[in-house]
Amino acid sequence: MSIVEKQKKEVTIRFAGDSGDGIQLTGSQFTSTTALSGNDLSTFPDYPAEIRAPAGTVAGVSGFQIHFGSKAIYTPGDMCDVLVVMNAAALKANLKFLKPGGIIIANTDGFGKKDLSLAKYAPNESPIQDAKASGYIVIEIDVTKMTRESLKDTGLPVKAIDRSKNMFVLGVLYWLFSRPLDSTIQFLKRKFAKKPQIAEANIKALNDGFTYAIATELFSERYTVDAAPIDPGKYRNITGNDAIVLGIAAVAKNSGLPVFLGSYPITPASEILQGLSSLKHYGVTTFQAEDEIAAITSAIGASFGGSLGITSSSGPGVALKSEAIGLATMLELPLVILNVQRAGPSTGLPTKTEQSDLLQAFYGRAGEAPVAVLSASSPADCFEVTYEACRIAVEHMIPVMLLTDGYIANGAEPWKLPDIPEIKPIDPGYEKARENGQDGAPFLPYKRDENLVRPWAIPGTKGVAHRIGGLEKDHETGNISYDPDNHQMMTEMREKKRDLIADFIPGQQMDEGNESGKLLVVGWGSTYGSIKSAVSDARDEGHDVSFIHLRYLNPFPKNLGSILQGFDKVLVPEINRGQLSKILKEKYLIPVEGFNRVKGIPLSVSELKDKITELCTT
Amino acid sequence: MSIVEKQKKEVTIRFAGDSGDGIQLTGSQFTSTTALSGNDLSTFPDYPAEIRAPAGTVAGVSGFQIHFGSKAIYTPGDMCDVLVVMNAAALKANLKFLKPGGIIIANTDGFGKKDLSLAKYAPNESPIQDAKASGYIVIEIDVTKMTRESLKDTGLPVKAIDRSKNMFVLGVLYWLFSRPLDSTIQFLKRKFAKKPQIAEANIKALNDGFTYAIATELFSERYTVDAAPIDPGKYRNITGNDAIVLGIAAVAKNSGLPVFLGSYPITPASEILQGLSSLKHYGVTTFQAEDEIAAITSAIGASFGGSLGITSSSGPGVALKSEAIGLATMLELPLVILNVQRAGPSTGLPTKTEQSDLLQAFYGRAGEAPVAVLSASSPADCFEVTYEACRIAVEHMIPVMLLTDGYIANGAEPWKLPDIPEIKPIDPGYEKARENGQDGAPFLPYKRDENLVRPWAIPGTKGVAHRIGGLEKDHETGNISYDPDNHQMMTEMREKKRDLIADFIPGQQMDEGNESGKLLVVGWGSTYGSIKSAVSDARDEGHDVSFIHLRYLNPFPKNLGSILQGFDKVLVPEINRGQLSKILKEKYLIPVEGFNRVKGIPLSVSELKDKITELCTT
Amino acid sequence: MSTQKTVNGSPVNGNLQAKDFASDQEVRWCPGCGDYTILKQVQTLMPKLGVDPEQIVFIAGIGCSSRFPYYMNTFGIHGIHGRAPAIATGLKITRPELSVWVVTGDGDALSIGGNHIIHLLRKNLDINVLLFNNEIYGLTKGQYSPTSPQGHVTKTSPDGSVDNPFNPLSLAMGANGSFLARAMDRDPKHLQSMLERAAGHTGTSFLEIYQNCIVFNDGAFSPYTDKSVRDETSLYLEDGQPLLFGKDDAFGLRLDGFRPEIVDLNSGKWSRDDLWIHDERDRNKAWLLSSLFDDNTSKGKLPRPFGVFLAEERPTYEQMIQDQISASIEKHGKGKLEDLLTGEDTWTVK
Amino acid sequence: MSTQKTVNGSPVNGNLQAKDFASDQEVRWCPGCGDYTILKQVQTLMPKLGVDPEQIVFIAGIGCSSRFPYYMNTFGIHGIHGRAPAIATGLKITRPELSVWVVTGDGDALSIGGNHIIHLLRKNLDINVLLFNNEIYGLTKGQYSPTSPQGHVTKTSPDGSVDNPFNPLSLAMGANGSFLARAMDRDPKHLQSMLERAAGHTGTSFLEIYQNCIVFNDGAFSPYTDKSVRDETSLYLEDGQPLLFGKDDAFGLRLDGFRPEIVDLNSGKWSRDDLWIHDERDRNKAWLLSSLFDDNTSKGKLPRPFGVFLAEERPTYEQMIQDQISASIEKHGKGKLEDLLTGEDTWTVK
Ligand SMILES: Cc1ncc(C[n+]2csc(CCOP(=O)(O)OP(=O)(O)O)c2C)c(N)n1
Ligand SMILES: Cc1ncc(C[n+]2csc(CCOP(=O)(O)OP(=O)(O)O)c2C)c(N)n1
Ligand code: SF4
Ligand code: SF4
Ligand SMILES: [Mg+2]
Ligand SMILES: [Mg+2]
Repeated sequence: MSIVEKQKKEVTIRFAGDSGDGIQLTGSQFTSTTALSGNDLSTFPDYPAEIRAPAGTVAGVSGFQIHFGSKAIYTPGDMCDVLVVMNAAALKANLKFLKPGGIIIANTDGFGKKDLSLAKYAPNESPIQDAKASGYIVIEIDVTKMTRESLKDTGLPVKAIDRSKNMFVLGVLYWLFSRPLDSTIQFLKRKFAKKPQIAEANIKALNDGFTYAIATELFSERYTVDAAPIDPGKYRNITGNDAIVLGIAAVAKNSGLPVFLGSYPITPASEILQGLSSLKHYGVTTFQAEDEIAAITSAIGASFGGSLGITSSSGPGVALKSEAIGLATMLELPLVILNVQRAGPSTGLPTKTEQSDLLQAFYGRAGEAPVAVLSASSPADCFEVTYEACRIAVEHMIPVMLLTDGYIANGAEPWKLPDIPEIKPIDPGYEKARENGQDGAPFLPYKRDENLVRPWAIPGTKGVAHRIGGLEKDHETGNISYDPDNHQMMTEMREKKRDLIADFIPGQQMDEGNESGKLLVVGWGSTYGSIKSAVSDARDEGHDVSFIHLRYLNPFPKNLGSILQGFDKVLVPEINRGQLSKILKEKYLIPVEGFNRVKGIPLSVSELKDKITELCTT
Repeated sequence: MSIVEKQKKEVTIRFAGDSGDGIQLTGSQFTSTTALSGNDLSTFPDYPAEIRAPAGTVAGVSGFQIHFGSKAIYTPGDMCDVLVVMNAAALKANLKFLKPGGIIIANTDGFGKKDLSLAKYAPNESPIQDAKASGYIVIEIDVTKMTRESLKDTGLPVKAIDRSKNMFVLGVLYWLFSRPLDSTIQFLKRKFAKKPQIAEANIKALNDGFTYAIATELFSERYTVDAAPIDPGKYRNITGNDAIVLGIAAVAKNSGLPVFLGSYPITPASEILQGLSSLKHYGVTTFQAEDEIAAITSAIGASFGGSLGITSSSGPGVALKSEAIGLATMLELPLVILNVQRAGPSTGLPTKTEQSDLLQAFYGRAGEAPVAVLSASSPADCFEVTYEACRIAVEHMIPVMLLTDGYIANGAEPWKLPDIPEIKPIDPGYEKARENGQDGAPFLPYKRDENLVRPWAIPGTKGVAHRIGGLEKDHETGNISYDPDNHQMMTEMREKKRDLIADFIPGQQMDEGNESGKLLVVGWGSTYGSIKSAVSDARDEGHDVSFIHLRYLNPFPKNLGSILQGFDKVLVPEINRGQLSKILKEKYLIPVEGFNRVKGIPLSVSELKDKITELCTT
Repeated sequence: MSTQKTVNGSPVNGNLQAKDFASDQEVRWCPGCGDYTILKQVQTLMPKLGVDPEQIVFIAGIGCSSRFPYYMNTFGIHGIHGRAPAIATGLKITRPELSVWVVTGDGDALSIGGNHIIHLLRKNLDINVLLFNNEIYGLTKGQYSPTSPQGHVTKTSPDGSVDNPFNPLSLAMGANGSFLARAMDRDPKHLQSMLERAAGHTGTSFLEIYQNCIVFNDGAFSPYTDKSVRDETSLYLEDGQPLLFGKDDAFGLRLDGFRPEIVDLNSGKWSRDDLWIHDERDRNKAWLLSSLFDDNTSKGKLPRPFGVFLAEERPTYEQMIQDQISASIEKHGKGKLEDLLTGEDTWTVK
Repeated sequence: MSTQKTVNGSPVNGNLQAKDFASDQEVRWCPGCGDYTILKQVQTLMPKLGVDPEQIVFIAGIGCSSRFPYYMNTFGIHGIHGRAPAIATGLKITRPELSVWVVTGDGDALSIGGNHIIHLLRKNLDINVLLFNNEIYGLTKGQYSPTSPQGHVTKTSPDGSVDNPFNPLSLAMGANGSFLARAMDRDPKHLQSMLERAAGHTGTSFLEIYQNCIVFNDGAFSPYTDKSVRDETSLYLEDGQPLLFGKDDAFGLRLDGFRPEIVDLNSGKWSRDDLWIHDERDRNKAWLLSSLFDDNTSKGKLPRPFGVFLAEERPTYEQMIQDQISASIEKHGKGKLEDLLTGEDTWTVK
């Protein structure tokens, strides 16, 4: 029987297996090869909960999903076309993600009695048969047997041989999607440079998997996915947390502005502290504090000393920082607060994603304590937004809250490397020393410039010694002032200063569609991919829908109001109960339709598309 | 020359002197006498900053203002008719509060060279002459000399004699306002029961002050203020913090529900912890925790054990409680958070008042963490609102935030004692024990009743042992659940449960005016008095303005929306930058005019009245 | 059969067994984690307390260790990070009759929760604190903790931690703790006896338990747990007994002034009578014991003590509060609401 | 004349004087408050540091004591309650060359700030901590603090506090502090020398200063400050010297094993050679000294020591971080941004 070659515009594959099966590595290798083949892509790892659950159990299943295509790709995909499962638990946990009639590649060796019971299948159940029965195409491979077969002459112990199972499967998939093996082969050589025998074994398993697929005519079809129209340049794959790390390093290195990160580990933000802790030679100093309060206050101390103080955490940790953020608004020092949001409230679902800290970012402090708020829309976007947050904090002497979330923090996508000379350095503009005699006027630490920004006068600078604190201060000298009018004035100043940032950020661009029309979809943060896909699908179907995605949340771009006026309806999709909706309603007094899900997962593109078409057709 | 007797509808007197001059006692005595004479009244103490400043300096001045009349009185008054100053600093600090042409009663002995310089008057200045020149009526009395004269035969040491100066002045004022001396005489006898000689001396000074006023014809006019129409009953004077203390004691005593207060001292909330710490025999246990986080988490622990956990603080302390409030929303245990607001942000102006923690109360937590929010409108109102907050917390198993502020916390007003049998007990409704055999069904800690309230099952109860925590929980068993749909459901439940409280609170009443018309003024919290006065003044002038004052802020009373719809304009006066305005706009999508001042002081009635008339006439 | 004796998972009176105290929740620690042994030992202890499960409350913060309450068929709170001691304090003050346990980790108790722990210790509520010390942040996947040794390479200390670690027992001494003890997951028998002692002590019992995090800090305590070396490196304290260690108790500790020194009992130079005799009531000696904290990887170093360092009776916080309540009722009688509301100064309007 | 030597309040190099370090702000403590003397002594110390005022930073939390920075003509932060040590840590790590001082109170440092203090002490940054201990919350007008004696009647403890107080120096020992000392406002000369010692120590200097709150806790330390009794109640420590106290040093302390005992040197029974000789480097003796903490109101009780309890050199946290930074530059060279952004795995789209 001959194999049908099929062209596909886009494909989603989900790899799933036990934590020990090397799923993440398999996924990242498939990703690199796919990227090299010029496809656009988006990936998402689906780890088990915080800690290792017993092998073979559903709780212990690790997953990796990749969505790639010859067209622009914005999300890892709701459902997958191909599901690779290394054991029964993996099938149990992931079948729900497979499209009807989709392909299952199953390692039959992972479906023994013990595996089935560990996966909590009933003794009489045989999931593979059931899957076939319900119309899925199931490709059964005894991966263990085949791998052992393939490597029997390597002289390696069985344990070592079994570790190559994932490469055998990868080989099969490379054949299925007509992919070259060389990039993975190069990778294996690099990775096991010191253990050539292991390298060889893995490479052989990879090759044999590939040939096995041909020889045994496992599949009736074989697919090709052409390169996507991607703008030229050098690319790498990057997660959101890594992009933040690089963004901060760029600030330190590019601006010669020392950066201090005070942080306390918390899921899903820990990778930021971890990543920066090995960049000492880039001018970044990290401090693992005793708690979140020490983390942020140490950052404030560092900012007082002339470094850019940054603190990173997630919702519960940011809640603990509330009082200190209030202090920072009073001191008017640069400070960046990174909140990698997770599903709340309280401990909530630490490994799941949510956007429900927006109102906390706006209002979660005692008194009138205005801060700037930004958000990142994708893993790669984190680099630029982080740099922006730092710029605003320094140029406007204000705390800036940057919101990302677990989804983009751990998710990865191709990132076009920036042209470094293009990155504008950030000027700390420290107050100059006042030498003896010269300029008798006293230094006024709270005398503001035309943008209401006060000077940054750091210890060690002659003639500018001053004291600041959390008590209300005189509008020029900074001394304690109980004067009623001064308090009124300072309160307005702090607010105005934050609002004036609007003069230093770009106007809002349309992401899809016209400046006016029937429906405008407004998004922020990690939902960009889902919304973008849903909107473009709807537009492909000819619906009159436009889309803007907000990076700057407080202040908003100046032209946001006028854009909103231009539409009959406004739809705001969020992974919360309607927090941006609230803010838009209050600020612009316009009715807003919300599309809100709090399930700890990204918004479903298809669900959202249905909502859009519904609004466009009523 | 004969003295003219004048009738007055209302009078405001401000007593001011050095911290050592016994100003607060003088004020409170004048208050009791005034109350006994049947006037309505409102008072406010104006202490110096947190700690004692040097004697004779402006920073060391202590003040007390009383506003009383034959009509209903709602505020201590913007400006005073009579200013009593015991020294130069007192004049310096308080002249700005005196109405043009008002009366100054000055203790000339407090205006010596030293006093003037301590008060930072220029050496050549003579403030008393200047005051006369600028049209004030100045009554000069060498109080020290007169008091020493009056008590020279008591054989008391001069130091002791001088301590009676305030009584001499009080005598003068009693004459000026045609007041009887007996209540103060009785008080002095009680207070100095153990020191009859001191009692006698003070009483003599009081009498001599009174007669001195007659004899020397100090004044050309004498005033009488008739009794006000006050509904009959037994009254006492009370501050907001004391009223909260009594409200909590009432819950414990009246409901047989043990109350636990976990608190950490902070201005202006400390009196609550202090007051309750001596009510052990009322079933209230207080715990001065190591910090605010321990304060609230200890309260949560107590609530788990079956007590009503309460925690009290002010803005910065409440900010620290944010994370724990999130936990309480997840545990769904009763909890009351008392926030006696002060001027912020950060340390701000600790002794000054503000309403700027409303948005923190609504949104100051990570994730979707709905809590109920109430507010008190006056010192006396604190009693009932506190009881309400406790009722809602227990009956709905939810954290309730109660907002008051420094102004009503320290301010005092007459309070009509409640009829105790009328106070409805709060039923904890603990889950019953499940005895051996009976009812095999497992206990479901998160199975809700029709109001979405879960059972309160406390340790020591057989058959209902269970574990709860901050992780998302299964909607019935309460076990950890990562199920997406369960998280969606529980998130909505927690919100719905809070919103359903609206079914158990009274509808919003009009405080002034019709259900519809040109202008509606909407207030909340401590601004009640100022708004009430401004509105009734405007109405007296025939303006079409109505007034509602919100006690229940989240959820709002069900009929609020329809009331708002009935008016052309809505004005929201607040001591913040427009926080309730934001919420009303977002919720009802109506334009709202704000009247916002953040000067650390109550809203000015006259300013507000001007704003109202402006809106009514345009 | 114990299932017959239980209703809705809550056993009725009568002789309970360890398994009656296991909840229906699947235990979710990594295979081989030291937490399993500790859980088993605690469940084994429970019946000995002689109280019904519903009289027992386990309170934890956040961490792998802090998942503990979910696995106990008693009342329990899985709180927020570091705050378990404060939650427990509020509960114990208001419900003194309950048996209250705090389960916490080295990060939970000594990093974010440091303030609550030291205040609990000084206040001395009758609460049993089980500190699972694995010298790492487990739940967050391997950052160094306040007990990680200096130089420890972790995800957040790629060049080795520069932090000088806490010595938990010394910190607890400084905070005026009344009961201080140390045990380890790998010696369940001794752990069991320490748990009994902790439960028996009236006042805050602080039990540090060395616990192996097999995934992120495997072998942290092998110097004390490896059969090959443990005799030389660990010393078991017995009240009133000399400090002995080594194979067949070949070695002992004596005090030369304030300097503890190792003596060889087979050298003939020293006899047991020369040795340091352990006295659980001596705070100063307890301090010395707690400061036996050198790294024991190299030979000839002072051994690490296990057992009860200090057991001092002192009034509990909740008892003193109860006494004040009774005293105040004695003095004023049960408060009358009317009197309270009326206060001192009232007037009547007709 | 010093005014001529100063520009905008910041003196130029050359011999500075105490008053050059006084800010233009009016000092706002209650008349007679102990804080005044301490302020004066600190200002007197400043010129001896030999650094320009702009190289000095005072950081405080909230409290009467914490107003301190406003009165110093240096850089300063009046932070939030309890967090001064953490603010100072961030500053010192990034600006190791600065002279950093933390001024705090017994509530600020030991109640809400307890966690930050103990972590600062163990990390041993080169920061000087001045703890103004008045055994009360002054700024909030008189509630008991973690150092208030048990039974102390205050606004929040009408029936007497049931809290067993912290012994600040013992707590600091438990937290592994490297420099521990005690002084009092009423002995300015000794206070001055203690301030010098604190400033001189490399590492975290923890100086507890008994400070009289004349308004809310007057006389809290009179047992050690009243001329009539102080000779019998306070003992001044001198490195290498025997522990002497009493009028004309009539009494001494000797150690019988671990029990300190008072001996009468005039009894003829004991001579100075029998006495406990102070050794600032001996942690264990320092512990014993810190535990001399009985109430001294009654006679025959052990005296309260003043002076330097412990002075131990140990690498500072910021130095170790600096070393790691240099090492990492050694190893990788100054990082190239391009390399970092590129990472390991890239591809090019044409
Ligand atoms: C407020 C807050 N900050 C941080 C975290 C993240 N976090 C959870 S557990 C933990 C540390 C766990 O270490 P440990 O207490 O030693 O427990 P272990 O997992 O080692 O048993 C951290 C940092 C959190 N859940 N909440
Ligand atoms: C977060 C927070 N909680 C509480 C307070 C109120 N407060 C200010 S100072 C203080 C205690 C002061 O005592 P201490 O530290 O001993 O300083 P002292 O006034 O005695 O010098 C308290 C409770 C605050 N300002 N901030
Ligand atoms: S991570 Fe470590 S401590 Fe946590 S469960 Fe796994 S082995 Fe145990
Ligand atoms: S309250 Fe006490 S500590 Fe504060 S300034 Fe006054 S005397 Fe000093
Ligand atoms: Mg740990
Ligand atoms: Mg104090």
